[in-house]
Amino acid sequence: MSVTLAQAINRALTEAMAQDDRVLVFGEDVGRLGGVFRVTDGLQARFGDRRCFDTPLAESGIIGTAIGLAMYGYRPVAEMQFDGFTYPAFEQIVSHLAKLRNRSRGTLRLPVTVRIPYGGGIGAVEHHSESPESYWVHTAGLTVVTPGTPEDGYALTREAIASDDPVILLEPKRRYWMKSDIELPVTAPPHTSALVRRAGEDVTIVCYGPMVRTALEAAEAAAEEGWSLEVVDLRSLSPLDTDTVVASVRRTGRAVVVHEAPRTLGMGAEIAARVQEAAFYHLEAPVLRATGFDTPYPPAKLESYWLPDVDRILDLVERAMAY
Amino acid sequence: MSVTLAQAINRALTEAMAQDDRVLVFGEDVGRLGGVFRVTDGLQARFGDRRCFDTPLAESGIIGTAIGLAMYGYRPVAEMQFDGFTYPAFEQIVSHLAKLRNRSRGTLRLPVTVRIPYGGGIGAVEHHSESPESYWVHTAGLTVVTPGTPEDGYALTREAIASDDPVILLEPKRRYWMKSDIELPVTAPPHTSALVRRAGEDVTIVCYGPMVRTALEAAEAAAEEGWSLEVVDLRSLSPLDTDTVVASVRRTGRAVVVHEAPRTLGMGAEIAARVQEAAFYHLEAPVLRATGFDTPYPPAKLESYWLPDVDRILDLVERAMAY
Amino acid sequence: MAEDVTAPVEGARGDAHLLPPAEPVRLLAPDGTLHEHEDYPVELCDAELLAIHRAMVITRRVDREAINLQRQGQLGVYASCLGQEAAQVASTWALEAPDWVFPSYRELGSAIVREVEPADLLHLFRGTWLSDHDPYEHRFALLSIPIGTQALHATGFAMGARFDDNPLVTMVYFGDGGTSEGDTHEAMTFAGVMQAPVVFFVQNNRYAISVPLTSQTAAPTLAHKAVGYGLPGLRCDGNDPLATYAVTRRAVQQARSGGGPALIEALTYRMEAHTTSDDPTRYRSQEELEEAARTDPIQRMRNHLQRRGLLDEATEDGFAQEAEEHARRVREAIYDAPHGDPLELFDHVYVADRADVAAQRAQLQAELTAPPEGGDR
Amino acid sequence: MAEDVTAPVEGARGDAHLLPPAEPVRLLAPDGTLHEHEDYPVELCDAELLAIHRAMVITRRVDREAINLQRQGQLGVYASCLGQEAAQVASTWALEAPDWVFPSYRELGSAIVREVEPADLLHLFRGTWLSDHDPYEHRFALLSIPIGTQALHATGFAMGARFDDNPLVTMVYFGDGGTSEGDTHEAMTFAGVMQAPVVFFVQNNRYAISVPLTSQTAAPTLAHKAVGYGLPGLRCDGNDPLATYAVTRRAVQQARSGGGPALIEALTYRMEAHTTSDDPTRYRSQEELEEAARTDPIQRMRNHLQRRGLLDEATEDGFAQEAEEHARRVREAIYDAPHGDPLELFDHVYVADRADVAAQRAQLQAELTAPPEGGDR
Ligand SMILES: Cc1ncc(C[n+]2csc(CCOP(=O)(O)OP(=O)(O)O)c2C)c(N)n1
Ligand SMILES: Cc1ncc(C[n+]2csc(CCOP(=O)(O)OP(=O)(O)O)c2C)c(N)n1
Ligand SMILES: [Mg+2]
Ligand SMILES: [Mg+2]
Repeated sequence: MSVTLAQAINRALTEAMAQDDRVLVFGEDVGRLGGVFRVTDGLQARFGDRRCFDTPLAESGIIGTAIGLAMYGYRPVAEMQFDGFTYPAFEQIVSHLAKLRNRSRGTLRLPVTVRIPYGGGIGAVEHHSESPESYWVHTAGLTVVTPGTPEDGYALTREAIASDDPVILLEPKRRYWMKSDIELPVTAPPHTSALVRRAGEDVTIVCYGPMVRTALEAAEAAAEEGWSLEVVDLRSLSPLDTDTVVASVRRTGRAVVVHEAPRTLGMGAEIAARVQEAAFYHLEAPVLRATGFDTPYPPAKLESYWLPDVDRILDLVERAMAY
Repeated sequence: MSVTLAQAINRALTEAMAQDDRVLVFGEDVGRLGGVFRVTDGLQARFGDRRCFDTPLAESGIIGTAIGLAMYGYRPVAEMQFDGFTYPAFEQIVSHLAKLRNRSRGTLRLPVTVRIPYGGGIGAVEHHSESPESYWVHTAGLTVVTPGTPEDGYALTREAIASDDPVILLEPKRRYWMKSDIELPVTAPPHTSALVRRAGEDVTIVCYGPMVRTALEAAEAAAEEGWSLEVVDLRSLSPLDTDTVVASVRRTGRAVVVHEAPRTLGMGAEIAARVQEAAFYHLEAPVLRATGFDTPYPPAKLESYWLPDVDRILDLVERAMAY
Repeated sequence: MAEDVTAPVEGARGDAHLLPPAEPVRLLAPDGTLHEHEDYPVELCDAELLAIHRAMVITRRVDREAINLQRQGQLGVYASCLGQEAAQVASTWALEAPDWVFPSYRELGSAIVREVEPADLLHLFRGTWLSDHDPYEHRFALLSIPIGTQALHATGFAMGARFDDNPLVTMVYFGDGGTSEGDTHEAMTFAGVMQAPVVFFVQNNRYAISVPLTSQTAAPTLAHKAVGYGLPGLRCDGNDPLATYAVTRRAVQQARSGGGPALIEALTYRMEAHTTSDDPTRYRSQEELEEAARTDPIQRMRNHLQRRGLLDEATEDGFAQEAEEHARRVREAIYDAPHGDPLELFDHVYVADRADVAAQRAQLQAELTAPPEGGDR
Repeated sequence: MAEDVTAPVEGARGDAHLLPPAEPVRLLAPDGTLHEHEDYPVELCDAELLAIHRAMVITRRVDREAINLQRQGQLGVYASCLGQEAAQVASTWALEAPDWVFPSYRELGSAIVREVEPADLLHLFRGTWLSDHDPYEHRFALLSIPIGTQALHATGFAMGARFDDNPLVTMVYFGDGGTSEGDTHEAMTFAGVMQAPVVFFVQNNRYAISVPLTSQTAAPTLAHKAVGYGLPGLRCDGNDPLATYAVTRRAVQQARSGGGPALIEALTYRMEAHTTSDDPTRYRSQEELEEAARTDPIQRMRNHLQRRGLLDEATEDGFAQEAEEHARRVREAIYDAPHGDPLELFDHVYVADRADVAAQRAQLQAELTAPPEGGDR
């Protein structure tokens, strides 16, 4: 059947709550309103306001109480309404959510899922289009995943809730309405390893989240120009499935990493560093990065110039091929 | 005369306050106590408690009011008592301090200096040995600098306070007591370009802050083993003086980046990504990284195993030379 | 002797005066009759009374225009202030020219009083740029979207004024939901300790998007929060322009005269959706809306002015025409307004010239001049 | 009708009961005489009274041992609770076994009551590991260093208990400085709204390192902060174990019986430096210290027990011996305690097995077995 990414995540939340009454969903406007993107639609009506509830407007409070609830024995799914509003919760995420288990020598488990609609492309006002993944991936103790398709949206949500480690679930908001025909529930192998979404010979395109679709479009366009692109969807940013990426680059000899986040210390930096180390003799060109710029996220009318698109990817493919 | 890093920064603060009465110094315990590291010692006694004052225990409040004071026309120097306690101020730093000037289309200037004692090696308890530089360097709008010597401590502090952009001044706390013979005041040239602290032919060691001294010791040890290391002190992490680093690597053909911060998305990732792109044909070995591990900062008794040291650097030098 | 450690701490005082009045101050009945209050005199001449009414009328018209522009795809989103005109206009009116306003994202009424070109604010919602007015010219800070954060900026600015022996006052606006954020707490904490001349003005419009006030606090009222900071907590009927003015004026004068900061809770109601993207039918009833409509601040002011014989038809029509004029200007400025130069994205990030910024600027420039995709690469 | 919008908000109630009492509750005079208080009965049998005294005596001795160990280089740093024994021991005594304690970094006295091996806590200060006791076994959470953050964990845990219809109560400790942090505010906000069974216990020891209370708030007392969250604000002489017990007991029982959270301000004094790294002579006078010494909680309890004829020399000596025994155990456990296995750094970061963690673990393993520097590479 045909479902959108938002519907797939909603379905995953519904089933997780139905199967395990320790699963709680809370955040700002997630209850009665069903979330500003309707991802939690129907949960309060079905499970009541002890299982799905609205919190005060305080993000550090949402994560901090989620930690306490997890210590008690619940499996909290906390929503941060938008990427830019995770920042007030930064200390609770970095100093506690990520570190408490290690601090406790393994006696504490924090099965907390933090849902974050992220990224740009929806013409929003400032603070609603951030790509904060580097902040989380640099922080040891967090698992960071992001779906590029409705199917992965469902599977990664179920896996995040089932995980005994805290998981940052980055939901590409501009793809919430992207549809695909899938069979739910998705069973099958864990989705935390990278996936080759399209095979190719000339250049490996490494992407994730909102850029998976863009990369596949670029691969189509490149084909017309005679370039064969292999598209690798990371799906998990921490841990990072370096093996799949390196195996692909060893074949193609070239790589372009694509992400919305600003270039400096974006995921492209880490992937370039790992690939040049692990595939040093296989590289025929440096690993290149098609990313957002090192500026604050732009106003809506200018975001299309800022965000990586097919052209920016193809420019770098061309540069890589020119080596 | 012989001064420690702490004294050099104290001297820079004193002179800046004496020369410009719009310079304010505030934070937790910076007044009467003179700061937990005594870096602000004597400022309140000399300039009074309107120029140097203790704040409530609230880091977001410290940065948020610094922004308001800067809008009014002051040049605030705000102290975050320790690296790990910058996290509660993350939203004010990332969403406002870094972005307000851009948001205002250039009408607002925020000449705010945020002083942060950072890094490990002093046997402290948790949260007092963090290396948060990646969080700031990934955030467009911030200037991020860190001294490796008392002389640079003085100069970078003066330059930070003089800057009309917000500056994150990362002070390597384990080097506060490091002495050197210098003439103060230090006059120009600007210290935001990288500096070759030791010339060499075989491998370029890229370092900054607390690791400058360690890298120089490694160069000494390497010399005995017949390897000639060139040591580049970045001094400024944003902007990053890529040219100086690349010029060095083009000569040596090999590079090892050293920092305390965890490896994944640490500065080493960005430097590796830039160097492999800018010096692709000059590299005889991949850019390697001698860093802290991707774990929470360890307890005091284990930090020596975690922190990069001469041996870890030499291991990677050896690996680089083996290519 | 031994008592001292446990004796009330230094600087402590009796706390009775800290408690907010049981009832919000209201001076105007819905029918416009004035009930004077000795503690809250309304020191406004006839011209000012009319000017306040005028500003509210203009605010409502521009607000409607903004909603229309959004419906026509000219704005990405818009946060209406319908029903909150008195709370905004009358409170900002209580300031003097040198004073500063630190708004959230909903204070169109305050902007009108500060003579900020409304279109300049709407450019934010259109996405032309992130802001488009000079805060120093109007002493009106940039709209602030992260909830509660601007309270600290207003407090720091006021601390600066005090250090500088400058008699200006700052006023910061936030909502009922905003009182839950840690930053709001830290702002009132700093303001109390530093005795900064800042007035914290909460528009309690009963909702934070869909979340009602009962989910934000268990306190009897938001004004009660003042007690924990050593601030006076005041309350007013935020749909009563005269009460709002008188209460705010008192707090502003106290702050200016060195009496320290204050917290004001203005009780009002958000008549429109949270923003144009919101669907309020999911969380509030038609009855509630109709009931709230009966307390409309503009009608109440109109009734009052007519009772006093200050508002004849000609004047009313004049205001209406001015309002139309404002709406027309807004429409002209916003409708199909050009996007601006993408290269400007690199112009304001830093004061300093940076090679890395220049390099990325050059990249975009090259992309802009590159042949269209599919063209010859 | 039109009144409704501006009428007191839903759930509002009269606020008189929210104001803290003008004077902190004190039951024991410094000379140990008991002055009963009808609202705060001391329901403690003789055995319990002695047990509280015993715990305070042990706490003080272990505290001194920890300071000695730090002086001898066996601990990196240590935060003494000298003078705060009653505030900690008597308040924790008011809990039942299933209840949870969420400490900051200074609550040795609470740990003693919860029978946490003191040495296990001291390993944190030695740097052997980041913690070393099982929080579930003792219902005593890990020490929390980032100020104020643990208040949210205690609140979330209490929310969980309430959702689960579990009658347990949580108690969180923080200091006067901790009341300024945004997290403390958000915790009390959540607790009030969710009616979570959590007791916020502030030890007002007059300083945040060098910063006096007057720089933390302009509120008359810290208990006044409760008003802004709809919580009862209670105050007690924190150097009076009986008053501390009675006041805390009342709050705990109210929370357990569904009456919601409470905030308690215990007035005490930090007799030692902030930590062993601190130099208090820079910010407080010898006179102030001597004056505070006169309110010593242990001496006060001793006087009281002797008046009641409960404490003969034999018993007192018994406690002293037990205290020495504790000190000896601590010393044995800490002195030259081995560092532990560096490879453990990789064992607890994630529940899941991760290849990246394994790879870095292998790197360290190789480094550990590598020949010493200068050796054959
Ligand atoms: C820190 C932060 N968290 C969440 C949001 C998303 N958000 C925008 S408005 C809003 C509700 C604000 O309610 P209130 O403070 O009462 O102001 P009102 O909109 O009613 O004027 C929320 C949750 C935000 N802008 N900032
Ligand atoms: C978020 C944060 N900021 C700063 C610090 C550094 N610090 C440690 S203790 C302390 C003072 C705490 O004072 P108080 O809350 O009164 O507790 P006390 O130490 O007096 O028991 C400070 C500033 C910290 N641990 N956490
Ligand atoms: Mg509201
Ligand atoms: Mg204290």
